[in-house]
Amino acid sequence: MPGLAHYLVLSALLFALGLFAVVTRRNAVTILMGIELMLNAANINLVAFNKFVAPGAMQGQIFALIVITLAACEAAVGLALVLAAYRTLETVYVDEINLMKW
Amino acid sequence: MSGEAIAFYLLAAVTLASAVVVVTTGNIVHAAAALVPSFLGVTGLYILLNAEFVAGIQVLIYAGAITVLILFAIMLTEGGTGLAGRQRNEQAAAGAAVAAAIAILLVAVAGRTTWTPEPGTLPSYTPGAIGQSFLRQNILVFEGTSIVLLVSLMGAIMIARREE
Amino acid sequence: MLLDWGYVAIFALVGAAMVSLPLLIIWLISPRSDYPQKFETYESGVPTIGQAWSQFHVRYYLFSLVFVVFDVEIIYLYPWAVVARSLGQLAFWEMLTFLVILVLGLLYAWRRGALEWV
Amino acid sequence: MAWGWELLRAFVGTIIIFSAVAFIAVMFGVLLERKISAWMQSRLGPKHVGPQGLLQTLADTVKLLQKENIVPARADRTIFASAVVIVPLAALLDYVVIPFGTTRSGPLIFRDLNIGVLYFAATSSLVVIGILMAGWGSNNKYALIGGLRSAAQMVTYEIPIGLCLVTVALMAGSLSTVTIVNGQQHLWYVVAQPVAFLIFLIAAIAEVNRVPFDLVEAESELVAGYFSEYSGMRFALFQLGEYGEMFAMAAMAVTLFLGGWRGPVLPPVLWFVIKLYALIFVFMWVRWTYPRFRIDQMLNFSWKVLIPVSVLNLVVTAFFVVAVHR
Repeated sequence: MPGLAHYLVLSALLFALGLFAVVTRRNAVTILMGIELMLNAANINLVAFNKFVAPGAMQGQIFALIVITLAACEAAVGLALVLAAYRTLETVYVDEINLMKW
Repeated sequence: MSGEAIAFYLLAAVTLASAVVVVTTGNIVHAAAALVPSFLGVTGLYILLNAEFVAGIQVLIYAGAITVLILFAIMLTEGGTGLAGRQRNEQAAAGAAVAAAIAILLVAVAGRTTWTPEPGTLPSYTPGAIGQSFLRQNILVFEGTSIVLLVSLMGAIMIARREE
Repeated sequence: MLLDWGYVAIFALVGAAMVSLPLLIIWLISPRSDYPQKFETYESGVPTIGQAWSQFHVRYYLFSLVFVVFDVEIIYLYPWAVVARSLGQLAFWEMLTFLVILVLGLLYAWRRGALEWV
Repeated sequence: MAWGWELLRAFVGTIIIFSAVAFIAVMFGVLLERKISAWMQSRLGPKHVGPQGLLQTLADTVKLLQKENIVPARADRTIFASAVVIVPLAALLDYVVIPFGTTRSGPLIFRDLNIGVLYFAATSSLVVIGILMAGWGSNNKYALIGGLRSAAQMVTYEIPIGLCLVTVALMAGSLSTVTIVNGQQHLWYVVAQPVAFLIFLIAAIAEVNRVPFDLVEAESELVAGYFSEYSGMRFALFQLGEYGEMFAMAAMAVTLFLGGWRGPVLPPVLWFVIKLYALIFVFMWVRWTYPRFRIDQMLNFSWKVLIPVSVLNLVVTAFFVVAVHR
C-alpha cells in the first residue's frame, strides 16, 4: 500500500526535475514548463497530506484547486510576457535578454 | 504487491519518464507534447489519493487548457525555426547538482519527520464536500481567487496586445 | 471508487490498442513505393515555398488566454452546482459575486478588443 | 479471483463499445450522412454496394485498409504518428459515462463515475491537443493554419458546453450522468432548460467542426484543415474521431436534456436510440440548411452571444433552484 512517504519521494523527484528545467533551459517557454512541473509536484504533496494526515477538513484538496487556478493565471501572464518580449526583442532565449533599456 | 501499489509505481514511472523527456529534449514542441502524459500520470496519482474531483480538474485545466496555451505560445514565438538553437545553457552541471541536492534534502526531511494523522475520514463524495467547504469556511479564498483571475486576465491582455 | 477508475484505465488502454490495430494492419499489408515527389507536402500542385513554421498573429494567443481564465472559472461552478440546493440563499449570493467579477473580465476583454479576430 | 472477473467485464465492455461506435456510429453514420444529404438534394446517394448501398462505407474501409500511409518530407514523425491515435482515442473516451439504457440489474453504462459530467468535459478538451499535434506534425502550411484555427474554435466552444453542463448538474444536484437521467423522471430538462439545450446543440455542432462551423476543413478554404496530409487509413481514423465525437455529443445531449432512456412504453435502449438518431438527423439537417460562418463571426458568436446567454441562464436557474426549493 503506497504510504505518505512514497508520495513525498515522488513529488521531491518531480520538483527536482522541474527545478533542473527552470535552472538550465534557455528558452523562456521551456522554463514555464519547468515551473508547471514544480507546481504539479507541490500539488501531489497537498493531496497526499489531505488523505494521510488531515482527511476530515478537505483543506489539502481545496489548496490544490487554488494552486491549479494560480498556475493557470501564472502561465497566462508568463506567456504574455514572453510574447511581449519576443515582439520587441525578437528573441525568446533568456540569456540573450540582458539589456534593461537601449 | 496490491493492485494499488502496482498502479502507484506505474503512474510514478509514467510521470517521471515524461517529465525527464520534457526537461531533456531539444525539440520544444516535443517538450510540450511530453507534458501531457506527465499531467495525466499526476491525474492517476490523485485518483489513488481519492481526490477524484481534483483529478478531473487537473485533466480539464492542465492537460486541456494550459498545454494548449503553451503550444500556442511556442507557435507564436519562433516555433520550429528556432529548433536548431542549443536549448541548454552552460550551467547544466551546477543545475543538476543543485536539483539533486534539493531532492535528497526533501527526501531526508520527509523520512525523518513523523506526521500524526488527525481523526476524521475522507468524505466519499468529494465534489460535494469541496463545494461545501468552499462556500462555507473558505469563502474569502473563493472570492479572492476570482479577483486574482480577473486581474491576471486584464494584465495578460494588456501585455500581450500590441498598443496601437 | 478505485474500481471505477480501473475500468476507465482499461478502457483507455484497450481503446488505444483497438485504434492502433488498423495502423498495424496497413503497416503489414500496404505496398511500399518511395519516389521523391510523393513526399512533397501538398500545396495544390505548386512546389512548396518557405517553411511551414512561420509565426502567427497574437490573436490566437489572446483567444486561448481568455479561454484558460474562463475554463478555470468553471472549476468553481462544478462543486457549487452540486451543493447549491442544500446550501441556500447565502451560497447563491456568494456565487453571484464570483460570476459578476468574472463577467467583468469578459467585458474588459470585449472592450479591449481581445476578442476581435482581425 | 474477483478482480479477474472485473477485468474481463471491463475488457469485454470496452471491445463492445469501441466496435459498436466504430460500426454503428461511424460507418453507419457516414452512410446516413451521404443518404440524407442525397435525399435533401433530391438524389439517391450510394446505391450499388449491398442492398440500398448499406455496405458502402464497409467497402470504403476495406479499400482504405490497404492504402500506404505517407509521411510528408521533413515532418515531425513522432508527433505526426501519435496525433493519429490521440484524436480518435480522446473522442471515444467520452463513451464511458454515457448511459445507453437500463436493465433489471441496473443502468446499462460502462462505468457510472461520480464526476461523470466533469469527466466528459475533460476528455473532450483532450481532443484539442491531438488536433494541434496533427496540424503541427505534418509540416504543411494549410495543416498548421487549419490546426490552429480549429483548436481556437474548439477551445472557444468548450466554455458554453461547460456552462450548460454546470446548469444541468445544478438542476440534478449531482455530476453523475445516471443521477441526471433519474432526475428527469417527471420532467425532461429540455422543458425546464430550452435555452441551455439550444446552446448545447449549437456548441456541440461547433465542437465537432461540422457545417456551418467547419470553416477550418472547408474544401474551398484550407484544403482539409489539420488532416490534409493524412491519407488512407489515418484519414479514416480522423473520421472515426470526428463521427465518434459527434455521436458522443448527441448521446450526451440526449442524456442531459431528453431524459436519456426514459420513455413511456418502448424498451429503454430503443428510446435512447430513437432520440439519438433524431438528434443526429438534426445535425445532418443543419448541415444542408446553413451557409458556412466566417472565422471571426464564428468566434464572436461564441464569446459575445453564447457565453453571456449561458451565464445568464445559469444565474436564473440557480435563483429558481435555490429560491423555489426553500
